Amino acid sequence: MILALLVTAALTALLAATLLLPAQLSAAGEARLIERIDALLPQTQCGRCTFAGCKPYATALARGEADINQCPPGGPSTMIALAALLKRDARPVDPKFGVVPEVATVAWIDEPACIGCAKCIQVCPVDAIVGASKFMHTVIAAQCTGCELCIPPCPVDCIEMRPAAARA
Amino acid sequence: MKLATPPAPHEIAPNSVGRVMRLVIYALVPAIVMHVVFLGPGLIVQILLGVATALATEALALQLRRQPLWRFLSDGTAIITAMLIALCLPPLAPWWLVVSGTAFAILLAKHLFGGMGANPFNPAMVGYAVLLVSFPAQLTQWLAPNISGLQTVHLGFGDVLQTIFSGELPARLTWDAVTSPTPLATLRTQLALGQTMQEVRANPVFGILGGRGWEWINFATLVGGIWLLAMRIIRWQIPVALLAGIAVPAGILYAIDPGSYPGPIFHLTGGAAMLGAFFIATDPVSAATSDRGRLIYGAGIGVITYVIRTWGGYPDGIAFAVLLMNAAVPLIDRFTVPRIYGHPP
Amino acid sequence: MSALLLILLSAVLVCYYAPTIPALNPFLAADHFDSAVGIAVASALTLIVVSPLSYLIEHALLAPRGLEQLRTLVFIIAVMAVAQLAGVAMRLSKRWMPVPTAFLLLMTSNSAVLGVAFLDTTRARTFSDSLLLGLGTGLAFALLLLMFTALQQRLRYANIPVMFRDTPAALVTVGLMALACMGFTGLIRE
Amino acid sequence: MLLHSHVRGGLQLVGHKRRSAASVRIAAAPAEVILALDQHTGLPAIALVKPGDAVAMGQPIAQPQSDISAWVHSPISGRVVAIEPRPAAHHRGELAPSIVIANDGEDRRHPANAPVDFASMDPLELCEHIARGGIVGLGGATFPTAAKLLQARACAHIHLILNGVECEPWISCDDLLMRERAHDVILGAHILCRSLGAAKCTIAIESDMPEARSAVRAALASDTASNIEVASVPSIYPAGGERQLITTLTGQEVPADGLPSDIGVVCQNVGTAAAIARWIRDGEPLIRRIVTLTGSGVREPVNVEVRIGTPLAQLIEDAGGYQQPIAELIMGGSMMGKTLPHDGVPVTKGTNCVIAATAADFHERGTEMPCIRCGNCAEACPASLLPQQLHWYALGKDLDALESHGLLDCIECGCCDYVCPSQIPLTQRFRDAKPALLETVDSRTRANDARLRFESREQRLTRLEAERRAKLDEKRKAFKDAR
Repeated sequence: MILALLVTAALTALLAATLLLPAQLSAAGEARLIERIDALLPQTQCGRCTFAGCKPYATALARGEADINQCPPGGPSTMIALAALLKRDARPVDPKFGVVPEVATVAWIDEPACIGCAKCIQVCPVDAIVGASKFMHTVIAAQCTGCELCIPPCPVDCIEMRPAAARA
Repeated sequence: MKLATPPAPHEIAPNSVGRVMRLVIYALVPAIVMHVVFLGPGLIVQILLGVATALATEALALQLRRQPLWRFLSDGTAIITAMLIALCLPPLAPWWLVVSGTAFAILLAKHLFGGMGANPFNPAMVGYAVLLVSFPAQLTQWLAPNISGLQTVHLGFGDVLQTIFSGELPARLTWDAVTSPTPLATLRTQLALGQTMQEVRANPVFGILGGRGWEWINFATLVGGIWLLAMRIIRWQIPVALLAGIAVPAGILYAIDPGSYPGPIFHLTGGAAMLGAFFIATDPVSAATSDRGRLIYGAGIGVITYVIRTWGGYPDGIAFAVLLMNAAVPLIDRFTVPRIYGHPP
Repeated sequence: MSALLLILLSAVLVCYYAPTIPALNPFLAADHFDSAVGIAVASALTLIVVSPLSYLIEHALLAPRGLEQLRTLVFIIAVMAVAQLAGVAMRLSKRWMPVPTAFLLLMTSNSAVLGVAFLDTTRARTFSDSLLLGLGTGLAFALLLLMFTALQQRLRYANIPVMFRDTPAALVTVGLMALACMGFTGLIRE
Repeated sequence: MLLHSHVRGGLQLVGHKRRSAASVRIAAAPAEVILALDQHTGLPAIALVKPGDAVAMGQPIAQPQSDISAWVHSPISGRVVAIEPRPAAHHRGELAPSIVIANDGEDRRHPANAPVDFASMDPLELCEHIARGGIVGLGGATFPTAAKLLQARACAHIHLILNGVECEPWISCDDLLMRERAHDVILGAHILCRSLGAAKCTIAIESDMPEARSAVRAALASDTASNIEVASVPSIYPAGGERQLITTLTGQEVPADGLPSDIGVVCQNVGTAAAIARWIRDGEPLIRRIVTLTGSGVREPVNVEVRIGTPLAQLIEDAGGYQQPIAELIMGGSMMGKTLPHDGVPVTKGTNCVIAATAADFHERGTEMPCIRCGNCAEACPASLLPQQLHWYALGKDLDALESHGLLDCIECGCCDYVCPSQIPLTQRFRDAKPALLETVDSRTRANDARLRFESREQRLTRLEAERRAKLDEKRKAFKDAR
């Protein structure tokens, strides 16, 4: 009887040890998971998911601190890919975070109206706006992700979103 | 002037699925003739029954699925399925065997998966395997080949019809008198009784290469198969790999212990190896699709067939081997995509 | 032999369906093959280790002390530990998709069922027997799971009659695979 | 020359080339020419003339707007009538901005076009001069030749291949060109070698063109330089595809995402070489070309040398007109050519062949059946693809599988269509599936780019923040110390 209890206890202790093991090793696993999630995100860096960019959102997803339906630029396809990777239920993108765009857009600066305040340059998450203070600015269309972050800071409302030109 | 603007290419070779299937049917003719010569006219009745069932069930399935009836009935795929099932059954098998087997093949193995071109399993082999596991007794009642010394009684066409449709032999005959186990079945029972290969081979059912009579049927099948190769309807990879998959292990074991294992020639001519290699495994829909994949697929069928024949519970294993490798085909296809031009190996 | 294969096939079916049941969402199969590879590798690892381990527990730990009645309990604990370790190994490797935690539980129960089946239905008389058995079952399970997943992927674009889509077609597929496995009847006389 | 390998796959097709094998006929200059501004690959050219301007033959009338674009010259002398959208062959009869010139029948030459001595020219200067001749690839792709030369100039030991392998059925313009103007081709080869610094040049000719081969050999015999050789290539379609030909001749494969120059090869059409020779030797830019006019629908199948911009209807009139009701009018060969809705389009620089096909010329496509995975297509595919699998994935719009099975490596040669027993229009399916896949691949590249830029920005911001803090700390410390 006592022997039986001892054997069971010993094995249970072993099991507990293996259950604790993943916690020790989870950091490496988490970094890999974040990378995998990040690879699925559209990299608009728009922050509509309420995080500061795609990578931060990926980190939050990996830690279970965010839901998979928070990325409007990625739309349903990104959501489905995330659901498959994270083994969560698919659900439509929450309109709370923004509308899923129908066509890809890029920012366009009405250059004559630009006063060269450089505010948009500071907020562009991918350095796609060039120009210097007091000089007019231009969006490098090929590098613009269409995040729309440059629109609110513009004091003269000279930035608008235009459909991205068809790329060869 | 207003002309039609179809897309390129404008040059198309005159070819059709119907033509391909017709050629396969022609290629089966030598085997059928030899079969009838040695085993009597039962096969013809079985084929007619099977083809009628196949066309009827195919029409039913097409009707239910709202598919164009004539286009798919005339492609000939259902006819081939029925012919292959009939070729696998004993010539005197009761009519409901071929009918139920063919109906099962067409409805469950073919149309349930989306009809022609989409079935992952070879319909004929599904039909046959279902019959084999369900009615093993009926499937062992093979006729003795029509060769002096083997066949003791002669069956007329009337006798054949009566047997097939009533399931009973004419009163003057008994099953023991008309049937004889196939060479592979004989081999299996005799070896199980502890006889050596030499003693087994002394049995009158065996000929120079394989079973008497059966050698000729297999030879005729091979001729038809080679004609299909020459007509470029099938490719060499599957038949060659399949036959090698049987012959190589057979050769190795024969070399080690000729007393207990029959040689490769016997294995190739004794059972359904030829039919399997040239007509069953080469069904393109359920076979692997790249050159390398076909080699793996064919070799897999050969080896599994040999394993089942030698150590398994059934005398022949082609049907099961084909179905097992059918299940593996999508996986094989996934890993045998050829290197594309301009891509690193 | 064919009985064992049938048990394996049912385990495959459970594995295939488990991740889709909560969602019942066909989109989930999007990268199913990659996750299936992860699950197959992890399960194979578990089975390969579990078989000799259970032999050792039985013959080195329980039998000498007359504790055979504890076999099932101890065995399940051991399987859980091994499955955990396999999950950790997957997480650390760079090649395979990590197996989600919920799935480890499923893997554990699968392995436990299979393992108990070995213990009862086969008499692994020596340690090397149990090693071989574990290796064979692990590889067979992985192969069957991948075969089934690839088959399902091929069927995804087939024009299957509406009432047979998804689950019915998958069940028929498994049925036909089982039919093919019947060919191995009598291969190992038990 | 020893061939390294045969083309993989491919088809042996009936050529129908003898029909149009009579000697090249010079077509009369038309009353009006229509010159599309975008008849070459790349960006459209910008018109230099206005309606009402008088132009001379060979005068530049439109200039390139970027590196990959080409000059357009007036093929006749006369007056610009209009600059307006006109139906164009390369848009299947849809409109393209064009310059319309009325002929005054004088053929006054543009005085500024003069012969040059290429041997004394700097290679780079020579490339630029070739660009000014409006020369583009005449095999049908119309890629600006000078751009191709400049791309390849960076590599050493360039092997120049002149492509005289007209593998597509019906076309015979290059065959006739080599038979009748082998000296032009060889002069062109010398010029191209000079501009590229190429050490070696191979003229590839199909094995079923013995007359062309002996003509080129004869012309080479009187040539002093010995770096040009002739290779005979088996007449298998598509042996004349650029990548297939390079592999046949050199045994090397052009990387999927690269250019022939990546393996030190530059491939040019023999017609392009002859056009370059005319520009350098005679000062005549690319204003005319040889076009094969064939098919059972024309009375006299023939090769004609025609001014670019000549309306197709007039060209067919020159060949005796239509003789039977025609079913299709194809620009190009029968495997890759484009069908035209009517003959009201002009000849462009890329027009190598016009087939007026009657219903009897081609076998009618049968009813489409499901794919039976027979693999005939995979056997015929010159790119080693598995069209049967691609077809399956295209049905399911499975972009990942389409990409991994190499949809983007499909060269749309049509071999799979030709052999398919199920009569599936595979090539068209693949053509339709490509844009969606390209879009996905493109957005993925852009996402990767954005990720890198985002990460480098983050790093920069963290660094700046750290520097700012360090400075602040220093100031605080200094303030403390001062107190």
